[in-house]
Amino acid sequence: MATEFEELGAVPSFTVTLFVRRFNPEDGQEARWQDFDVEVHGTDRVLDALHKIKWEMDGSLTFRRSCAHGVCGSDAMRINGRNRLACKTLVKDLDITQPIYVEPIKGLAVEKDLVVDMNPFYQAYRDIKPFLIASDKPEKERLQSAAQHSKFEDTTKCILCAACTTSCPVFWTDGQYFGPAAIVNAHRFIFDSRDEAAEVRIDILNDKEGVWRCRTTFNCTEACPRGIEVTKAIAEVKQAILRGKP
Amino acid sequence: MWSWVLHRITGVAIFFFLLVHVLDTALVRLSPEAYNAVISTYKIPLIGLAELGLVAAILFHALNGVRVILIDFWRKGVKYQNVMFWIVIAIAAIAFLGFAPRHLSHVFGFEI
Amino acid sequence: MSNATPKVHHYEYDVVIVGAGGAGMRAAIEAGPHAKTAVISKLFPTRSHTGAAQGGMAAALANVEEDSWEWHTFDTVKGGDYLVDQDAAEILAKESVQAVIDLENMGLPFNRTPDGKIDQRRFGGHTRDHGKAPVRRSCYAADRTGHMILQTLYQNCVKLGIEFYNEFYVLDLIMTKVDGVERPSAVVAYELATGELHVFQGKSIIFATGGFGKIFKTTSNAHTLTGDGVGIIYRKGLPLEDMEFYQFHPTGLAGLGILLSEAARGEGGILRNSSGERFMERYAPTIKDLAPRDMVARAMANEVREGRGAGPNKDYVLLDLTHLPPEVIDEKLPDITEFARTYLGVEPYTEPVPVFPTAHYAMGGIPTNVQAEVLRDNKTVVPGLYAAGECACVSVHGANRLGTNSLLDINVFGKRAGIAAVEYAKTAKHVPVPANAADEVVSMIEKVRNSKGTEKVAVLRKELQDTMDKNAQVYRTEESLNEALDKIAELRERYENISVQDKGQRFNTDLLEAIELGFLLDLAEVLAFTSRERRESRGGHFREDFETRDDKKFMVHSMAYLTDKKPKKPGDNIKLDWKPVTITNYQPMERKY
Amino acid sequence: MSIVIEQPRSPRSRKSANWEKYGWLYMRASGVVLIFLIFGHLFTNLFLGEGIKAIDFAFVGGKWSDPFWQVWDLLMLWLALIHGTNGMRTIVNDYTEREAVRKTLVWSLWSICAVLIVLGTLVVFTFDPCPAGAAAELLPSFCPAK
Ligand SMILES: Cc1cc2nc3c(=O)[nH]c(=O)nc-3n(C[C@H](O)[C@H](O)[C@H](O)COP(=O)(O)OP(=O)(O)OC[C@H]3O[C@@H](n4cnc5c(N)ncnc54)[C@H](O)[C@@H]3O)c2cc1C
Ligand code: HEM
Ligand code: SF4
Ligand code: F3S
Ligand code: FES
Repeated sequence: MATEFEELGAVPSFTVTLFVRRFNPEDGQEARWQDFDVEVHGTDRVLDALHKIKWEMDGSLTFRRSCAHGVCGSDAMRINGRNRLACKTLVKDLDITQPIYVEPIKGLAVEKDLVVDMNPFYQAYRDIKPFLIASDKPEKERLQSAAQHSKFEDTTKCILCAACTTSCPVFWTDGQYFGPAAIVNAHRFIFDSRDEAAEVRIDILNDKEGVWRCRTTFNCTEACPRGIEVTKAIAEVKQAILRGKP
Repeated sequence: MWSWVLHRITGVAIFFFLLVHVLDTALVRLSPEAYNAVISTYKIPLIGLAELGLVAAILFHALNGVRVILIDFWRKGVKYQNVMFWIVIAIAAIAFLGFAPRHLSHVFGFEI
Repeated sequence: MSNATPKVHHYEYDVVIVGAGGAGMRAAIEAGPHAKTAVISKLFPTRSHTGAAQGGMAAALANVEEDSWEWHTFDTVKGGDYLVDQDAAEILAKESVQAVIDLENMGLPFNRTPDGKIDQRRFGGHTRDHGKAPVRRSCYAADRTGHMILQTLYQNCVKLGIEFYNEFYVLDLIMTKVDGVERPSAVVAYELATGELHVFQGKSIIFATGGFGKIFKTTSNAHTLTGDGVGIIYRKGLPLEDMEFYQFHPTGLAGLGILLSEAARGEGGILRNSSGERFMERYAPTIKDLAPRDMVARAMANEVREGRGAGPNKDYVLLDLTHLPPEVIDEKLPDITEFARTYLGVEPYTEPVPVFPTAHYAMGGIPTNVQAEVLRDNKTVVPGLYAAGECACVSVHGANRLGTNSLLDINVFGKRAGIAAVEYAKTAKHVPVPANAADEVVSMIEKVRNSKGTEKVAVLRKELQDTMDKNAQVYRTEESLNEALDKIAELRERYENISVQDKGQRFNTDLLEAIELGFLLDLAEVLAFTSRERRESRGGHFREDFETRDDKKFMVHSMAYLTDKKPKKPGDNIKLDWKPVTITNYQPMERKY
Repeated sequence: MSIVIEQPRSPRSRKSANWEKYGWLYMRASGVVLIFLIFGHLFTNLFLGEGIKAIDFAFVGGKWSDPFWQVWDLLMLWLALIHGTNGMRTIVNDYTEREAVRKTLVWSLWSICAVLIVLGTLVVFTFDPCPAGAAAELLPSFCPAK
């Protein structure tokens, strides 16, 4: 038994090459790829590898991060061509015989290295009125059945990481589309039995840049680190618009 | 995403074909000679192969269109979208294989 | 470029809130509609670490079984090993019900009972009728209660049109002397995107900057929890209370610190050492793995210390769930399974999960009264200055916080801070801000930016975290704490000689990490110092050389002040005072479960 | 620069709002009908009999003397052209950056669509399978000139 337990967690270290997309608005150069050889531990995530670069090789490498375990939504980036959270992507789960490509999420202006301007994304979120609108003034909690709750529970998980919206080929085209994240958050309220403003949000998303631009490409669903069924939520919103109510 | 890329490409291809197709068909109004003259220039192997491509494109576009409609309107459509994609490919392939030899036999004038 | 003085902008607000976590945004919701309010946060609000909380929020709603706020008060006091200020605990417990109702009315999607009310579940230390049996008091939204609180509060801030300044790092508090009294007049913030400085003048200023777990290596806290707010207050010569009390959660993922909720052991998980032995049988023969957090954490650390740790470096123990049916694991512990799989590649169905205690929560911080007003000594308040949330010490958690009481704390005292700040702003005038208000920050930044030193931030930070994990974690002795203090003194000296590679103005996180390290060093030093001076064991603070609680000498809060004194010995620069504990109903008893 | 959260506001452009919904519905409705029309068309023209080889004036004339095929092809013409043009419009909206370019392209698309629909409709309705003066061997078998 002893040896069995001692072996656990004995994941070897190894060296990988990371190609990181660099851009610094202050040095007057174009964006470019820079490679780093990083020795990582078996359980290291891409975020750890980036920290190694920042802390040991090049302090100017810039990226956002906070919680380091997939709940704050800071570090969505394009890793080997797919949108993921760097803190949830184990290096060893990627193909480490090849270099790992890390670049900013697409469709938003790059500010520096892996940092993008998130403001258009947040604005689309705010545009769908992401808050409960209810006129009654209850003294206690409003009642809601488990069944009513389950209608929108999935979309309450969103951490606004933008992995979905910036993986959407429609969003890439001109950045005007509201994007899956905004629709997900509208869904969260449209289907909340306590909310009274579903029609308002439905009206907003019935826009030229609204749900109808979605081409059901499912990139968003594949990208969502919270496992939200994004495309399904969008389909439900489309149906709600057709019906004119949730 | 690839299903969408293909859908879009095939849609465009069919659209442009349709433009030409309406125009050439309109020649029947002009005179039988004109129509036949144009149509006969189509009866060369290259166009024959292109027609094959067109049929493949229509097959995929139409079947995938059905898939998209099911995703939109069928409760379980989202869940089975990936499976449905492969079903689309499979049906399109089978139908295409049923059509291709016959069409090629017409184009190249052999018997099957 | 690097020598140019940064641009300085000025703003005038009634209420300025520093921090957009749960506490900051709860305050903003009270302040925003009644006063011109700005919220300044170094993170976009929903990135704050409140979002990481899983378990729940305590409130004696009595939705599923009989409960009362008195019982909740008692549990809080006892859980805090009687160092809790009982008047504050009463308020916490009494206002908990309204706090939950507020959140529900704002839209928080709580899990529901069959009759549609907010559902509640059990959590460690919460009992019915003064310890008779566990009670279902924790209101929850699946395993993401904190996430839902943070999102709901932000949503309501959007609704109210609250003004946010996101990715602005507050680095200094300006105090101006008026009528012989030092009053807060403004905060100075560094804008990450541009490197420009912003002076926010406010009649009331609320600090809600969260914890500082990053002084430790293994922690459940975010990279950004570097205690800036607590550090700023401390550097102004204001006291910090009870800094020695830091909670270590037993089950963090080994090496990573990511939290695995207590539910794992609640559902029957067993802790084992390298030989597979169920070692808790030796430490707590009756309740074994379900002993209180601090006991379990100490037992785990001891196993490792005595060479019975598992793994290649023998530096962790194992949480064994393999005897549980996979359905139970799936249904009851989904988060744990996901974390173990994602981060350690361990399959909890068949393999035990490597775990080790992780630095989790600061019971101490900026001392406040129950109106969230900051204290300048044991009694006097600083007019216009408020603190709430993990950065504050009211003190409702005493020597050890009960699970689910912090999400409650941020809501109850965040709200109180907001209300008090508005009341104050209604009558008070703006305190004048000196023209050179930003100078301090300018020199702080330019010093780091222009330094040609040889020390690296990451190296120093790692050495700090290593020494804290080694010397000031679950086991402490006079010797280990002195070692920590010596090391910190050395690091402080080397900190004078650090340099950063990134000299730019835009998104210079390299620079800010250096500045954050300064706060970490300060806070680590106070923590080690007050831990050394508290020569007893109580709650989260365990001294091997003083293993028992000493109510005669230490039934008091520590109050640590930074002085200008040039230290001869490490720690000399800190002045220590003690503050009596407020006791209303519950006389100290031995803490037994 | 300060980042101030603006008050929630109405969406960016409110023009032509509900159009998109009907466009979306039309794509689906027409798609379903088109499946039958197009595959029926392809089947008779390319698969049955001599397939592509058989297509000539006589073949077309033969078909359009039957009102059934007239309606069939007419329907197909309308549905497919509008479907295709609307699809192209979506694509143009996606990929054009300049508003003027977009407007021009969309306008051209609908113009072409309209022209072709008018042309096609006229052809189908005014079509004479047995035009006077045409070489008899090119005409369908039922023509009096034969
Ligand atoms: C993994 C984990 C699980 C937990 N689970 C529970 C639980 O189940 N129940 C419970 O009751 N408690 C739990 N806690 C504790 C609780 O979540 C926290 O104590 C609480 O959320 C702290 O909230 P806060 O608002 O004080 O700080 P935070 O949410 O950390 O917010 C701090 C804010 O301050 C800002 N800030 C910091 N420094 C600066 C600066 N220099 N300038 C400008 N802004 C600044 C940040 O941007 C952030 O917005 C848990 C904690 C952790 C780590
Ligand atoms: C055979 C039956 C057909 C079906 C079932 C069908 C179905 C569909 C559907 C459902 C869509 C919408 C896709 C979306 O919203 O994501 C679509 C788009 C489109 N279709 Fe068709 N279609 C058919 C025939 C045609 C024909 C004949 C043409 C050409 C004239 C055509 C051209 C297009 C184009 C250009 C698009 C836009 C593609 C895009 O936006 O990506 N389709 N089709
Ligand atoms: S829906 Fe998923 S991917 Fe999109 S922002 Fe929310 S959490 Fe991120
Ligand atoms: S990726 Fe985009 S197209 Fe629709 S399904 Fe997702 S929003
Ligand atoms: S750092 Fe928080 S999600 Fe990755």
